[in-house]
Amino acid sequence: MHEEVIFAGFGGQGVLFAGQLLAYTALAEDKHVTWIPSYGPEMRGGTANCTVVVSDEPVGSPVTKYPSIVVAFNNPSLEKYEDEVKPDGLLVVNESLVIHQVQRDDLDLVLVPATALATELGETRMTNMILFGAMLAHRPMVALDTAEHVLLDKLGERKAHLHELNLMALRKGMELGLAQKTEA
Amino acid sequence: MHEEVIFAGFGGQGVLFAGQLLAYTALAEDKHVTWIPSYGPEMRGGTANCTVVVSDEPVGSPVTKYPSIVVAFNNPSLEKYEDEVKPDGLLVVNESLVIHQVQRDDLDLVLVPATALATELGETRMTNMILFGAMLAHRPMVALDTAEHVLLDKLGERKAHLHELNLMALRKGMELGLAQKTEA
Amino acid sequence: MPVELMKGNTALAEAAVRAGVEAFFGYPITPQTELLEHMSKRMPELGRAFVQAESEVASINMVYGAACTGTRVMTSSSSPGISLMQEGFSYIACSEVPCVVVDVMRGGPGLGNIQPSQSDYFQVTRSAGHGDYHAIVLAPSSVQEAVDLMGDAFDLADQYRHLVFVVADGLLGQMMEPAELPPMQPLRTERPDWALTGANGRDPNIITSLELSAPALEAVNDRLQAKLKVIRETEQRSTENMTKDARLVVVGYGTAGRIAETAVKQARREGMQVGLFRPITLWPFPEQRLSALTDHVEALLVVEMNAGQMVEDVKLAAGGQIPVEFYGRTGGVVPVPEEIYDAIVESYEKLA
Amino acid sequence: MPVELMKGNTALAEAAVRAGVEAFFGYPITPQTELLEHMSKRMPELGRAFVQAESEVASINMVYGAACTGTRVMTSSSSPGISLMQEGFSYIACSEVPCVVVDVMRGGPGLGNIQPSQSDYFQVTRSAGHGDYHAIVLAPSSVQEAVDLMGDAFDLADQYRHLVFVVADGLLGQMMEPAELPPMQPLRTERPDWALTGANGRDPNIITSLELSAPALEAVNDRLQAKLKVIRETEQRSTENMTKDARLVVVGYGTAGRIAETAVKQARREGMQVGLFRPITLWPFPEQRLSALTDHVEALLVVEMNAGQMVEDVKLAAGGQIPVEFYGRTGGVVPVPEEIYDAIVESYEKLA
Amino acid sequence: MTSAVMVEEKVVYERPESLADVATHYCPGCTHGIAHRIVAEVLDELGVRDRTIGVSPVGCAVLAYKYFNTDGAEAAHGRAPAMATGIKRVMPDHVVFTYQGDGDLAAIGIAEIIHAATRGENITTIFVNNAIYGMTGGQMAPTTLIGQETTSSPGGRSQTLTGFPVRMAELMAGITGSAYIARRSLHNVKEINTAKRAIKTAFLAQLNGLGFSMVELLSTCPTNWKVSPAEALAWVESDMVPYYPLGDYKVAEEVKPLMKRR
Amino acid sequence: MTSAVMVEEKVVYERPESLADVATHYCPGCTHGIAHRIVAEVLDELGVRDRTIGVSPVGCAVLAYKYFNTDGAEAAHGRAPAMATGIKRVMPDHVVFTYQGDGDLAAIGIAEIIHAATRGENITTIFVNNAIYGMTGGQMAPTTLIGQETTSSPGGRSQTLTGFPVRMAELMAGITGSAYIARRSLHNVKEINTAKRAIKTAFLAQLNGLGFSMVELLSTCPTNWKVSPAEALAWVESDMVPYYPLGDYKVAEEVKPLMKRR
Amino acid sequence: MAAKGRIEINEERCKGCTLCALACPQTIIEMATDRVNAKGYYPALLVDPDVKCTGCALCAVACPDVCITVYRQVPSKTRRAEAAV
Amino acid sequence: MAAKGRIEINEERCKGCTLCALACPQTIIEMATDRVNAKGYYPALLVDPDVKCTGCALCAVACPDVCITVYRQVPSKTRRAEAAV
Ligand SMILES: Cc1ncc(C[n+]2csc(CCOP(=O)(O)OP(=O)(O)O)c2C)c(N)n1
Ligand SMILES: Cc1ncc(C[n+]2csc(CCOP(=O)(O)OP(=O)(O)O)c2C)c(N)n1
Ligand code: SF4
Ligand code: SF4
Ligand code: SF4
Ligand code: SF4
Ligand code: SF4
Ligand code: SF4
Ligand SMILES: [Mg+2]
Ligand SMILES: [Mg+2]
Repeated sequence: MHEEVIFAGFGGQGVLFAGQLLAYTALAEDKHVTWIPSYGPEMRGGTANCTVVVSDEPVGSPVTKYPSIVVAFNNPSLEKYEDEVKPDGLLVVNESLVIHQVQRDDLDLVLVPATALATELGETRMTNMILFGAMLAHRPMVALDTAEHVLLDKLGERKAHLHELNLMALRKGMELGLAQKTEA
Repeated sequence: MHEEVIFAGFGGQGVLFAGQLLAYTALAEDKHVTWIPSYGPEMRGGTANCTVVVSDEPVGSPVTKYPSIVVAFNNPSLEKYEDEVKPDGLLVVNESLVIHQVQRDDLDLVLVPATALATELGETRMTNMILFGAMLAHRPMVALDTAEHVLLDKLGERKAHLHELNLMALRKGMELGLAQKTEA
Repeated sequence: MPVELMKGNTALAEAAVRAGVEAFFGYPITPQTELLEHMSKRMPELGRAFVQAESEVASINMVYGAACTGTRVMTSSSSPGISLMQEGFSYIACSEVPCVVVDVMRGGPGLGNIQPSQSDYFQVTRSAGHGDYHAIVLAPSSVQEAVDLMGDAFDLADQYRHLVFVVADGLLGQMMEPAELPPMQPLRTERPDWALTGANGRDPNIITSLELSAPALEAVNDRLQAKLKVIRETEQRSTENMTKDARLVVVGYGTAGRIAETAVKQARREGMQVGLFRPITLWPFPEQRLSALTDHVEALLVVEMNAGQMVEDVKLAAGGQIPVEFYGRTGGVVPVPEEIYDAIVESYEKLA
Repeated sequence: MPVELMKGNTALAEAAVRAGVEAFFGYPITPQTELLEHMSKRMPELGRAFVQAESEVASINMVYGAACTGTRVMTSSSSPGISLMQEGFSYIACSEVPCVVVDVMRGGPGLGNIQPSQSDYFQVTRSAGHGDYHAIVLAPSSVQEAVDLMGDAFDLADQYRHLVFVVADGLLGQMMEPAELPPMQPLRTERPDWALTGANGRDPNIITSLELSAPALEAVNDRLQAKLKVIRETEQRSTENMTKDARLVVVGYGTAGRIAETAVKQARREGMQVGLFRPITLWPFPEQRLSALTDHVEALLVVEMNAGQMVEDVKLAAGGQIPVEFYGRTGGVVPVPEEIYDAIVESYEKLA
Repeated sequence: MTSAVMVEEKVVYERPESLADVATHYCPGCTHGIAHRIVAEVLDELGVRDRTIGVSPVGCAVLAYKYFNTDGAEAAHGRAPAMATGIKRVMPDHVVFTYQGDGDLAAIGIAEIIHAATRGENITTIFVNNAIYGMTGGQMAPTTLIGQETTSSPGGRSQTLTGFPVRMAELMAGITGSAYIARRSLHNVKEINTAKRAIKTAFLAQLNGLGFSMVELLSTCPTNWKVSPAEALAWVESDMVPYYPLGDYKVAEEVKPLMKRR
Repeated sequence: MTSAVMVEEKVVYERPESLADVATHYCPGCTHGIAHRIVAEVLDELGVRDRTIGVSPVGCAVLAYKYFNTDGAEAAHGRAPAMATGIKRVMPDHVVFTYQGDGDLAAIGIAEIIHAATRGENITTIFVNNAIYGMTGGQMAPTTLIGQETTSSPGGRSQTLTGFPVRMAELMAGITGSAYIARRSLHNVKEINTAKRAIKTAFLAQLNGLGFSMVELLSTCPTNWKVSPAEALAWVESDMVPYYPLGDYKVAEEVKPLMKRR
Repeated sequence: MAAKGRIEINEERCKGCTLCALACPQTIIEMATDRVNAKGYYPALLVDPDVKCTGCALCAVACPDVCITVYRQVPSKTRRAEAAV
Repeated sequence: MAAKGRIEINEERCKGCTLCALACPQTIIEMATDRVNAKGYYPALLVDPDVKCTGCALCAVACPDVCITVYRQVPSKTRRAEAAV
């Protein structure tokens, strides 16, 4: 197993955390893993991306030109990365915030109205967990179980009130992802 | 002709000027020449040395380990340079300020009580010209005539009152030098 | 110690803490800022010294001062900041006080950008400042290696009373990767006998880089060069992969080295006899090992995140025996394995 | 113009004045002080700009500013001061503004002393600052050549919009020697179109070394490297003496080169087939000519007033074809012809 | 009274010509944008845009040269005053200004700014004090207030370990070569207008060859202060102004008439 | 009244222990030597020689580490306060002082001295202002007086081209972190004694952990001023003191009792 | 009676910082809640412009991003208006 | 009556700067004219020491080169003198 995942979206959408969750989970499962943010201009700014490489082998390059998985949190990210995904790769899209129509037909495409669902759940910030779940449904690089465990651990006591919500979002994403998988 | 001359003494004895006079005179006679002070510690200090190389050929090294001529203005300089003078080289010593006994017998040695004579002339600062003259007597690298000409030129109008005295000192040195030459 | 997921910058910082660093002086600059930030928290909480200096010039001179007292001390910065420290480095090297400097290199020249780069190679390996000397330069290629080399850096600094660089690039600094930290070392309580500790019951100690007379300064240089010779002979480090039967060997350090490894493996899968040589010490450059390789290797391909700097050392080590090719990216562009693979194929096809 | 007896430092200054330098910014440091002092008198009296800056860091950034306006501008310093200018150099090189820097090298590392040295070779030729670039480096060996190269330095700077060093050492700076000055050049009245002159009737001009995106900064680097390639191919300069039938060639620049010449002549007198190769450009290093010499020359002997820096370039140029020996003095010790002669004899005796 | 009078619509506020018509990279609510705008307005009012050269700092305003519609240069961190000196000495008839943050001016660049003033360098400095290193992600600046949390003073700035926040306007006012030194704030419209007047005085001092002028502007960094833009303005007023009092700190005699003229 | 009283001879003045028994390289009549001696006397009186670390500057006092009978380090030009900071932070119980000239402290090193004071660094600085760069042969310093001839201000320092001499004591006094800032002179015995008392206060401030202290000493450079040592003293009194008034510029509350105690 | 004004907000430049709203004495500026611009910000909107805006320009002065152009109705000076034709 | 004193000048260290002479209220220090020390300086000399020197130490305080040691005659405290034996 060797996956090169790019999470991409606006700042504030929990993009980096989604990537870190994957990285920590991979570590918990004793996999080789790297996480790296694309740290842009020195100043604050619009976009937030990170790349996670999960592998059974030691990771050579922590960056990639042709990711095997892209999780696009918004429209600009989708536009930027659609063409880069490896053939037969996975493209997870936050349907709520995109207008761009995906052109490629050689991909495993998952469309999730994550922000809308998250808002329904009462917390827009759950967008990232929903997308994460959907991704995992299609590429079970790590077990949902481990991810949940790590998630609660990372949220910690201080965010105990958000534990349940996060888990719900994660599972919801998984569910939606699986649903689309059967369809595809 | 190729002479490597070191003038050495205390600061304030006109050591550097003596060297420059030789350099300017050599230039006036279209010889190749370099002049370089041994610029010591960045701070003011006791000793002042310079090296002048006069040659019919382009000058390679402007510094020398084994000078062909040393003009020692004081005792420490004599002590420092006695051993360095090339065999058969010239050693001009300001007798007034040295106690050290010259050991070498393979040198052309000229002892001039320059400071005493200069004081007699009414201006201790003429020490350098006396020694210069003595040197020239033994190593006529340049013509006395040219040297006198250059000397007046360098002193300039501003020091017109010193013209005569300088010339006197120069000639006195020459005279003493020649005298010793005949003896030797 | 458990394996943790750590950012390179933070790992470097914490590794230094555990190696017993007693003082950190630094100035913020991306992409090394997390290192300084980690120190700003850890050092005071351990009762050790942390000062955010007014500039890199001040940082390195604070380091110089603290180093004179024989304590373990460090700073960290990135390329423009490293430029500002050049005078300080030169003083430190001449005075023979030990210290460690981390350079998380970024795109240059000038203000450039904050993307990963290796374009300070010349600056750190040749003479980081005026005068004749080389600093010891260690180049990790993973977070774990960064942690390990950080400890070594302090040991080497102490052993040789010398300036030691640990050079990373923005990628290694910003990347999170699992690594195991060493246990916390107790702080040294003894000070070396040359250190400034107050002339109590002994003659005054003096730390200086001034020698007014040329012969005296030459003696200082001779001592320094003799020390460097020992280091050059004993401290060369590198690692190799699949070089035994390799016809082409890729030479890369740090991030470029690890990315090249992926490309090399790919090439092996395609049946090419390719290997990887990764210098760990950039100075002393591992010329002994590399030049030994030229016995059976037919060509070298140097991969750097710059316009070609280490390639000179590789050429010097190869001594004209075999061709040395170069592939580099500049301005903060990180080469991906695919393009290094292409460069490998190109070089490989040229082999007789 | 009549031949005058001039101190190297003063000659460098006056040559710059005659080449039309419009602004001088500098900070005192021995052994280059007379250069600054001459400027402090001449520039104001000609109505040009002279500022004694608060530091070398400020000097080079003042130079940078004035250079942005397309005027001829310079600074001068010595080794520790050159170290402090590294960041500025890197900005200037990346921004491609022309300027000239004189380095009258002194003994190092650290504060060292003020005696003559050539130990900034790496610092000026490799990358004077972080990032990928080389400055053009000119190394005169006599006062006359210093005068001539000073004019060339400004022309090269303008032609390539690049940073140009003129490197001397304390000996050349302090020495008086006859030289002929060029006539006074009129000041340029036109400004290049990239210069900052006010956005009057045109779009704003901008001078920067910042490119936030890696590909954009790589494009800047590509442009810079392309320019450097042209310089490398067209601007190599050196001079030779008695190399035609030479079995051993001594390689030395600046003061070391001229002293070596005396030794070489001596060796010839003793019947040895020895020649002298004196690089005038240190970067680009005159590798074309030198490597051509390896066709018939059997060995090279590098003489430097340092612990061995140019010797790397000589080795690279020799490409392993013939042995390269080294003789160096450090700490401000100036080698005398006699000892270089001895080194020649030693190398010569090794010839097959 | 119902209008038989004709009315026409007049533009009472629009983008100044000296400000390029591009989006800035500043965070929402960051008052760097306001500082830019009022400087541009002053350049417009003085009619000097086409002979002005701006020098940008290293800091969040690093791209200021793209935002001002004038010739511009990007200085090394802290060295803008040196660069401006270089420019001004060869272009004495041009208007030269630096735009600098508190890290840039009060930390690494304090030598250059003090010596520019000491020399009486005839340039103008706009000094944006936001009590933090914005660009590098919120580390402590020399101007960070005691107790203020930053990424390099995690428990809040400690006086014991780091000393006191430096008051630059006061320090610069003590230098003989300075002609006009003032501190203003950007935390509300009234202060913005006062700030603009000070900036105009500063440039007028330069145009009249009176020497060094500097206006310190208290500014926000909502991102690194980790508050909303509105809260940031409030914090300037409640916490910064008391430690950094607003006012004119140095007004050379020859500058006074320039202040009245407006 | 003719003495049946026994008399014995007492040494009333001899070399202080903190001053090494070696000849200095200073020029005849240079008051650097006096500054050294009174610092050494204070170290003796305070009994701290064996836990003192001195930091020498680049300048004529570059070899000060050889003259003080204490541990010592040689800093890079202007960076003594940074170096001293590094030392003090790891050796908080030691007495750390810098000895710096006006080129060193007021030109290239102004950032380091100001920030040492700003941080309230608990060190002492002896600042020897001789209005010139002595070591490099007499160039203009930031403290050179208007009209003063130097090798880099050949017609006399011009205010138009170079601005005004910087008054460091005044400048440093404005910094909150400084505990004791004074200016004294060495031009006669009375002033030398006053200077010594100020130096003692400065070190006492450090010993009591009160923060940064600095004593500026007006000093001579007969060599580069091109006058005799005696004329040099007279010039200090006639020309320097009026521009650089003597006195205490900053005395923190906690420092006051230390001044009385002597 | 207060002067009558109008503002135009460049929504694409707007970063939704709320400072204009804070500055408006008429409190007639609000942030959109239903849409974001291309940069992802909720832009400022003029609420009820015809009634209350006085064209005082305080909002424009407060805006860090120069998004606001302000217009005010003034009695037309006929001469000038004609001359302008 | 003024106290009675005496000074010793380290002639080899003396640089002949005259500052001690300038400082001496008794004007009893002069520069040698007949000899230079090893460094080439005319050293300071105490003229007529037995008569006028008060041991005030002003010369020593003024000397930049710490060449002067000053002694003063004081009434001996017999006790202490004895103890010292
Ligand atoms: C020599 C150097 N050191 C450090 C940096 C990193 N750096 C960039 S901006 C900055 C601080 C900016 O803070 P400030 O001047 O207050 O501006 P702000 O971003 O707050 O507007 C620093 C330290 C650099 N680019 N160059
Ligand atoms: C970086 C650097 N720049 C310049 C110099 C040269 N330099 C040595 S001493 C000095 C000035 C000394 O003047 P000051 O500090 O006033 O001391 P003084 O000699 O007058 O006591 C300078 C510029 C140097 N050694 N290092
Ligand atoms: S980081 Fe702070 S100073 Fe920088 S643009 Fe954002 S809010 Fe403004
Ligand atoms: S040059 Fe001046 S400051 Fe230096 S030792 Fe001589 S008199 Fe003193
Ligand atoms: S012009 Fe005045 S009233 Fe109109 S929206 Fe702006 S602030 Fe409000
Ligand atoms: S102040 Fe400007 S940027 Fe902020 S919300 Fe209003 S219009 Fe938008
Ligand atoms: S001790 Fe007093 S009286 Fe005696 S020589 Fe010295 S100054 Fe003169
Ligand atoms: S003051 Fe000291 S050095 Fe000067 S003349 Fe007197 S004894 Fe000699
Ligand atoms: Mg700031
Ligand atoms: Mg001085």
